[in-house]
Order: sequence, then C-alpha cells, then structure tokens
Amino acid sequence: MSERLERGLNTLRAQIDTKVKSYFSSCVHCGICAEACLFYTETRDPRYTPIYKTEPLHKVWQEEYTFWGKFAKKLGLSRSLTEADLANWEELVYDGCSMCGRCSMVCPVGIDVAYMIRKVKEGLAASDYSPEGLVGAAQRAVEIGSPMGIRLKALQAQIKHVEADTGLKIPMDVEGAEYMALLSSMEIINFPEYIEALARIFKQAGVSWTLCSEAFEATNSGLQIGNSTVAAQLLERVVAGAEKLKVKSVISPECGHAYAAIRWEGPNWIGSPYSFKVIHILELLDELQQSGRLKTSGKEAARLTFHDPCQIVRRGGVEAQPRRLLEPIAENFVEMTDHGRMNWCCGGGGGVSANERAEGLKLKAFNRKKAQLDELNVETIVTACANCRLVMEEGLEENEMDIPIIGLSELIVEYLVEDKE
Amino acid sequence: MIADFIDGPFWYFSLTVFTIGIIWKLVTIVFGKRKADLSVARGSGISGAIKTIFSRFKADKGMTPHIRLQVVAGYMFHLGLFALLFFAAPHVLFLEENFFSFEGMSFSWTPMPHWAFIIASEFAFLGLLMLWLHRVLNPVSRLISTADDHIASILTFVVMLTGCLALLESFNELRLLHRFSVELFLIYFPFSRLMHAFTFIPSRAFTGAWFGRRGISS
Amino acid sequence: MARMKFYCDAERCIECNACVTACKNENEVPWGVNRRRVVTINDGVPGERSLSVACMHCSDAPCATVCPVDCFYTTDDGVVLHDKDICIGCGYCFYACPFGAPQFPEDGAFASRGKMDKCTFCAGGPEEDNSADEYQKYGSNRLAEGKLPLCAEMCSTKSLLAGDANVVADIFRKRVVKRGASVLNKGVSYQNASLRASSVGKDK
Amino acid sequence: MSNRFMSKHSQKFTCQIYFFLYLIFFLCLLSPLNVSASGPAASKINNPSNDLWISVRHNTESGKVTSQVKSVDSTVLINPQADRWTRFRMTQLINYGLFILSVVAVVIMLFYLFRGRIKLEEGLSGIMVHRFTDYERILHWMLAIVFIFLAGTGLILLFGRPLLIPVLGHEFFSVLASASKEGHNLFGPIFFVSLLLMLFRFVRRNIYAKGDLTWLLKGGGLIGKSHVTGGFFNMGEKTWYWIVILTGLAISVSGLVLVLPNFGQGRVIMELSHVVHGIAAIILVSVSFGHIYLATKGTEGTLESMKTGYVDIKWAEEHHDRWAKECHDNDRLISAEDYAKLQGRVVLDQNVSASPLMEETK
Repeated sequence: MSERLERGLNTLRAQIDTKVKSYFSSCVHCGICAEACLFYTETRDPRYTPIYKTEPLHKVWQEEYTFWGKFAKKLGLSRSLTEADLANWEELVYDGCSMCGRCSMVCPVGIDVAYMIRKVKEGLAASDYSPEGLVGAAQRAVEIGSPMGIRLKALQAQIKHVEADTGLKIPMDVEGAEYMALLSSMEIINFPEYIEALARIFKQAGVSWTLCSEAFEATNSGLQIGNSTVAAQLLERVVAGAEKLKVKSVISPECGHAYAAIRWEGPNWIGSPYSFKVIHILELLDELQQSGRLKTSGKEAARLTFHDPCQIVRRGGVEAQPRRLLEPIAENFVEMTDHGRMNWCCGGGGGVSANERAEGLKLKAFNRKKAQLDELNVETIVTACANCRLVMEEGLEENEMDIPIIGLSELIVEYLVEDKE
Repeated sequence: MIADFIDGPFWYFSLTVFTIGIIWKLVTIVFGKRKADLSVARGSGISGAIKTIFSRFKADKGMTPHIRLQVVAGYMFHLGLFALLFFAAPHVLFLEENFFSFEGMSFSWTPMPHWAFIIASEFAFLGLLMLWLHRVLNPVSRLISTADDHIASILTFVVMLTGCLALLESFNELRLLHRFSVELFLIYFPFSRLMHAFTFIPSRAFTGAWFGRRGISS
Repeated sequence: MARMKFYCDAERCIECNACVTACKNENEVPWGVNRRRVVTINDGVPGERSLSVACMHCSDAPCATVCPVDCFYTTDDGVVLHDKDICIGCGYCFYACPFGAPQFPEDGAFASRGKMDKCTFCAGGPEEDNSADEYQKYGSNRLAEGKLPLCAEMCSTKSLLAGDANVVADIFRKRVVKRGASVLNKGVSYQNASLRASSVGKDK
Repeated sequence: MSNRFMSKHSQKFTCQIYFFLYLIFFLCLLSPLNVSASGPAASKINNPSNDLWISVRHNTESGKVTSQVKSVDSTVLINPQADRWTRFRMTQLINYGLFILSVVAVVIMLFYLFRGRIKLEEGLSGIMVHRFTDYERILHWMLAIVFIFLAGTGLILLFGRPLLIPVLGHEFFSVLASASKEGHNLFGPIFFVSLLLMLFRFVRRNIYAKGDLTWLLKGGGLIGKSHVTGGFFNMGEKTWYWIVILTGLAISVSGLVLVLPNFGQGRVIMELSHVVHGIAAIILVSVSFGHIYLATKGTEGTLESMKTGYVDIKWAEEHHDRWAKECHDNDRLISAEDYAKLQGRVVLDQNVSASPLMEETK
C-alpha cells in the first residue's frame, strides 16, 4: 500500500468517534437522503446519494469496528479501500457535495451525513485527493492570507474608494473597539458595497468598530478542503488579531462557511474557547434594530425573496433574524417552497465554487434553485452570503434569467434613516 | 433430539448473544469518547436531542411526495411487526412463561384478538415486501445496499413467514422451525444493521444535540 | 364382519335432545361443536317429525374422499374415523358431507378453524384404546369396552338405534311391519289423525 | 312469390333460434352446478310421510325446519350440493387441472425447442427508454412473489394427495399441507391488495385500442417473422392483464368467502366459491406459465423493463412500434452512458475502478 493511501486511511481511522459508530450502525440504506440532495435530484445519478459519499469512512469503520468486517478482513475476503476508490470519491465528495447538510435534516434515523462527509474530506485531503482549485486556494490563504490572493494593499485601495463614496472613515486597527469586522475576499473584490453598508449602518447606530490589517480575511479554505490543521492555522490569525485589538466581539461577514468556521468550528480547532464573542452581521443588525438603534424608512416595492445560505441558516441557526430584518423594509416578500432550515443550496457551497472541475455539475445543480425561483417569479433575490450570491449570479446568467441579487445589509442601507450633519 | 437442542441450549445461547451484543454496542456508543464542543452554545443540546428523537418520526413535508413509498411501507412494516411481536396471543403467552414468571406469580397483558393479529401480520408482510423490493429495484437503494441489508431483510421475512406457517399451532415441527429462525435472527441481530432498532435513538440524540446547541430545530 | 350404523326412527323421536346432551357429556366436546343434533320438521304442526342426526358413518364416505391429507379411515366395524394429528382443518369434509356432520371449533376470524371434530360412534380415534390422549382428542371409546354409543343407549323412546346394521335393520323392519298397516289404511297410531285427513280426499 | 320465399326463410330462421334457446336451456339443466335437478318423485300409494322425506331430501319441503342446536346450516338435513361438489373436485378439478397444467408446460417447452428464443432482428442498441417507474415495478414483483407463493401452496393442497402423499408419507405431508394452508390463507389478502393496486395503476394503458386486432391476426409475432404493431402495451400484454385482473378478482373474492367462515355463509355458498376459486386458479396459473416464459427466456430484452424500468429502443421498436415512435418524437431516448449513470455505474472513461460497495452489490 502506498504511503499516500496509508496517510488517508490513518486519518480516516482517527476520524471515527462514537457519533460515527452510532450513525453507521443505524443506517439502513433507505436512500431517503438522496431525495434531499440537490446533486442527486438534478442528475438522478445514484452515486450522489449523500450516505454513499461517506463510503470510504464506512469501509474503514466496517473493517475496524464490526464483527463481520474484522472477520472478512482476517479471511482476506473483504476488499479494502484502494487509491482508485479515493480518486473516485474525490469527485463525489468535492464536486458532488456542497456540505449544505440538507440530508442531515431528513434522515429517519437521525444521521448527520454532512458531519461524516466532512470527515471523509479530512481523509481525502490528507492523502492529497483534493481538487487543484481548493489546494491552490488553501496555499494562497496560508501564504498570502487570502484564498483569492488579496493582499492588504488591495483592501486599502477598496477602502479608499468606499471612503470617497461615503465620506466616512473606515476604522482600521483601532484598539479597544467594540467590534472587529471580518470580510470575505469575495466581498473585497466583488461586493465592496458591503464595507460601505457596514460603515454607514455603524455610523448611524453609533457602533464602535474596526478592521484589522493582519486579520481581515474571514473565509477559511482549510474548512472547505477539509484540513483541520490548515483551518486552525488560518483561524489563529483572526484570534490573534482580535486579541491584539482587545475587541469585545468579532463580526462574521455575509459569508456562509466563514461563519461556520469562526463561530462554531474554530474553538474546537484551536482547542480553547475564545476571549471574545463571535456574532454574525445579521445577528448584530437584528440586535440594533430591536434596540431601536437601527431605523429604516420606506419599503422595497419589488417582489423579493430571501435565499437562506446553508451554513448561516440550516447549520448556523440564524433563521429568524433575516426575516425580522426584512419585515419592515420589504413590501412584498415571498418565501420559496422549501425555505429556512430546509432551503435548497445554491450548488456552490463547501468549496464547489472554488473547484473549476465541478463547473458543469454546479450549473446542473443550480436547476433546483432555478425551479424554486421560477415558481415565485421574483424581481429581486436577497441573500446573506457572498458565495451564494456569486454562484447564483453565474447560474442566472447561464439560464438567461435577469434577477438582481443583493446582500441583506446593502438592502437595509438603502432604507437607512441617516441624520445629515 | 434436535427439538431439545432448539428449545434448550440453542435458545439460551442465542438469547445470551443477543443481550450481551446489544448492551455492549449501546455502552460503547453512549459512553464512548466524544470531544466536547468548545464553541459558545446558542441553545440547549439536551432539549434538542430529546426533540429530535421524536421529531424524526415524521417526514419533512417538502420531502414526503418523493419518499411516500418508503414512509408508508416503513410504517406499515414496523407497526405491524411490533403489534405481532408483543400482542399476538402466542407471543404474549410465550413471554409470560419465559420472561415474566417468577416463583408462583407471573405477569402478562391482554393479547390482540385473533383477527387483529392477522391484520397486523398482513400489514407487516405487505410493508416488508414493499421495502425489500424497493431496496432491490430502486437504483439508489440498490447501489447503497450491502449484503448485510439483504440478509437482514430476508431473515426478518423468514422469521415472519415461519411464524405464519405455524399459525395452526398444532404441529411441533412448524413451531420449532419458527423458533429456530428466531434464534438465528437473534444471533445475527447485534452484528448487523438490525441494530438500528436500538441505535436510532443515540443517533437522533447526537444529531439533535448538535443542532440544539446551534439553536436549530432539526 | 359387523357394520355399525345409526338409525333414527322419526315415528318415535320426541325431540327430547337427550342424545345431544349425552353425547356432549360423554365426549366433552368443545364449545361450538355439535357432533349430534335433533332436527324438527313442521314443529308444532300436525304430522311434525323429529330426527336425531350425526355422522352417518357412510360406507363410501365423501369426507374421506375429498380430504386433501387423507386423514380418514374406516374401522373393521365400519366406523368412519379421522386422525387429528394429520387433519389440517381445511374444511373440505364440511363441504363434502351432505349431513353437516363435520364440525370446527372456530375461535374467531380468518379460517382459524381448529381441527375437524365429528361423531366417532363412541369409538375414539387412532390412539391406543381408552388412553388419556385419545379421550382428550376424540372423547370416550365405548366400543372398545363393548358398549354402544351413549346417545342411542340413552334414547328413552328407543327411536335412535345404534349397532350392527343387520340387527338395526331387523328391529326397524319389525316396527314397520307392526305399524306399517296403520300408516297405509287408517289404523290406530298416534299420528293417524293427520294421515286420515290427508289420505281421505285422495282415495275418493 | 319472392315474398313467400322470404317468409319461409324467416320461419326457418326463427325455428333455428328456438332450437338454440332450447339447447342452452338443456345445457343449463345438465350443468354440474345446477341446483334443482329432479322434482319429488310421485308415489303411487299416497304416503304423506314418504312425501315428507322426499321433500326433505330435496330441500323443497313446505314446512319449516327447526333445531335446538343453533349453528350455521344446523337445520339443513341433507345438502344435495355436497355430492356434486365432491364429484367436481375429485373427478374434474384435480384430473383436468393436472392435465391442463402439464399440457401447457409441455407446449411451452416444445415452442422453445422449435421456435427458440425470439431475438431482436437488429439486436440490442444500448440506447434505452424509460418504461416502468419504481412503484410500478415494485407492484409487479410483489404481485408476482405473492402469486407464486399462493400458486405453490394451492397446488400442494390440490394435488398433494395423489402426487405427494405416496412420496412423503401422511405425517410429513400433513405438516407441509398445514403450513401451505396457513400460508395460503395469510397471503391471500396481500394478493388481493396488490391486485387492486395493479388494477388502478395499469388500467388506463390496457384498454383495447384499434391496431390490437391486427396484432391478433398476425399471431403476435410468435408465428412466423411478420412484424406486429403495438402501443405501450400490445394486444397480448393487454389480454394477459385482463386475465390476471378478472381471474384474480374471482379468486380473491371466492377466496375471502372461504377464508372467513364466520359470516354465517352456508355450505352451498362455500362449495360454489371453491369451484370458482379452483377453476379461476387453474386458468391463471396455466396462463402465467406463458407469461413467465415469454418475459424471461422467451424474448430478448423483455426482462430488463421489469428489472431496471428501462428498455432498449430496438426492443420497443419491434414489440411496441407506436410507443417507440412516441419516444422518438418526444426524444425520451437515453444514451448508454447516461443510462449507466442513472444505474449508478461509474462511467468507464474515468480511469477508476468500481467502488468496493458496488462489487458487493453485484
């Protein structure tokens, strides 16, 4: 057995905890999770069945922890994992899964399939079976500090523009500020409006905030590729930055997996709780609105819907906030058929969008979202994840659908009541 | 001679294997090592766990149209089987004699009337047949099913079939056949997917707790 | 070789149902099973007739013909018996018998017919004579003890006769000879009022 | 003149009609199930008690019959049907049944020997069309499995005495028979349910349409090489469907009458139900031989439709040309590669072997 495969198997072995044991001994292979997975429903290819994507881990579990598995292994009857299998599953796991976790919501025996696919990714990544796109992104993130290779200069340039537009100072490295905002590189490059939105809202609400020159990048390629050490390494920077500036809390931006990484996974990677709070921008805006510090006037007339980013809503728990925020500013807001915790993924999550090889499959999977939109015929889509936003823009363009997509914060800013001085 | 073996030693052997197997599996799962989640919880894990243990009995509304067959057949089979197992007159008698009788006094409960017994078994058979055929014919479940799944289904079917063949309760050979198949079933149980009958509770609890901490109703 | 037969003399049967009771008592038959029954025609009307019916122990028994597991056998005394260890309670004998002799203990729905039970001419079953096992399955075995079926022994009017066909036939022949006249030309008999009424008009 | 000729002609015609009516009437009298065969025989010497017994014998007595024993039919002194039923079962059902089944089996064997497997003229193309949904296939196989089980147990009960007892002996056979009876009774209702589901699911596609007749005239392509036309289902399949439904319903209903003795139905009803049950079962079983042969060994590429739900387009063109045309028109054709994907097979142009799991399932 090659050393590469060895590495993969060892990592997979290390991944098996009691949850995995319980899950695998509960699975009756009913195939219900397939119907919850947009990669299956759009391709009808059974190999995209969620639980099937965990097969490498299942195989290891079988040989290590089950009677028949050990038995067969002793007699040399069982066929252990090969590199071919790993290569095969690389395609299934990285291209054919956006980690949206919809399968975990429907499993009758309560298996958290996404949780296990995440573990499979660890194994594949350890044995270097991961798409170039993600590997490159991870390297850039480690070396340059951002998966898209954005350096501080680029950010500063964007900030200049924003300051010019708004006439507001964007605080940078302000020690003792209450909040430290993070950005995703996509926002820096594609949607600087987000920075503007933050500036104006916080100015209005009188929130003391800052950016950090050493830790402005929120995204975490380590999570996407499934390598906890890289993930931890990237997260350390955020923690260091936050502790250096002695901020009370860190604001996770409009980016799905960043929230998962910083809010939920982070402490477990670095092995200790934070000294600061982590709050999602929507949570913060909601708090401000509840406390009356964020006032809006007027309503958006356009018929609009909200696309729930999987990592923020289904697996992040920020479900009520966006709706509360939209309520005062959206005149005719409509929900998709499956919304909230059961919403369908855009198709580009979990690193799929960073993986050129998956382009075709991603667009195919987008048909699910397209179908949802078609039955609503909305004029605007609001969302809270830069990645979802990009992926959907791409998909809509591909299908010649002309529906503008806007981040929730930006929408709020449009109706923000600002007292001019 | 073979009869004595099936009624005597083999029965106790299978019962021991079954009991120890189940307990061992559950202990390793429930008391096994689990890393504590260091992130700040938004909601309570316990309540989430409890909630999910029950919430997963109902299929999600959006999903139901796509999985109607599995849901309907699944419920038919499981409910039918439980009714048979615990409320069929011969079974109640058997349980009373073998498990709930301590010196002198014995404990038992009212069995189903014969017709209910029959209807329950009709449902169980219908459901199990449908589920197994779905497993074989549906590309998804055909792909993901392992030998274990098929053995488990067929073994369960055999147990039920021999049971219904012995329905006249007058031929010892048929009773022994039923009992023997049950014993095989018991021995196979802890080493197979049949364990889901027990492990579905911890599985749901784990997932429920995970979502509960994050303030998500799953 | 003797050939056992029942004969019930309808001119004598007074529907006292003693035979039914005797049978139930002697053989401890389960509930819902009636090995013997008394049937009355035109009850209360002049000319009424009663008849005690059970298994006729046919010489060529249709029940034995149709039985899918072939559990019937005829003893040397010409008594038709069946083996409950072989019977599967399918009910075919019940369809085949013109007299409705085969009975099934029915405990509820879905053909939960137990094993068939019928009159054994008080001759038990294939088990060893008068063994507990035989009694529990088929009731008493009086024939082995040299006694006739209790129903016939009990009959107060000697209307129900049991025994060797030749003997029974002789007894009945004598009776007919005695009262036969009474039936044909309006002689004295307990029912000739009705007969006179019906036959007078015809003769004229 | 011509006029008179006409009337003569018509008279002759009416006579023929009457003759036929009489014939039918007599046939009814002769049929084994006919109840009122012969009336009470008139006795020379007037003997009321004699008349009484004659009328009792034929269940035609005027007076009412009573008994202290209250149970089904306890007041029926003599049931003349019983004898007829016995004769039917022993001399007709068993003998003719055995004969018919063996003849059908032999005929099919001979057909296979001489005609051989019906190959597709152009062979399989690998291009597939979707034909049956999962649900439809599940229904089919459920009905099939239950039917085979019921047929087996039923035939054991019917032919066991002449065929099996000599081999197995009374004790063992009675164990087998008891198991068969209980199994038969328990699976009967399942057959009924799946039959009803089958009826509702497929009835629309099985209504005879024009074009079916030509299929019949061409002998369904079994005889000769002539090309036959057919829609989604061709004439033969439709006929099989209706045989299944009709005989199946007859079997189910009569079976329920027999299996539920506790609704006070008398012996006569049960005997009649048994007759219906037997005849219908023999028909269904013997025809099913043909269906099973044709669907598996008999014709190339047919079994696929019930295994995976897809059929080869060439197969469709040869057996269901009109349906095949539809598929072409609404381009429902699926390339071999996509088909492999749909079946969860790794498409081989990726340089990876099959997964461990897929080998296990093979």
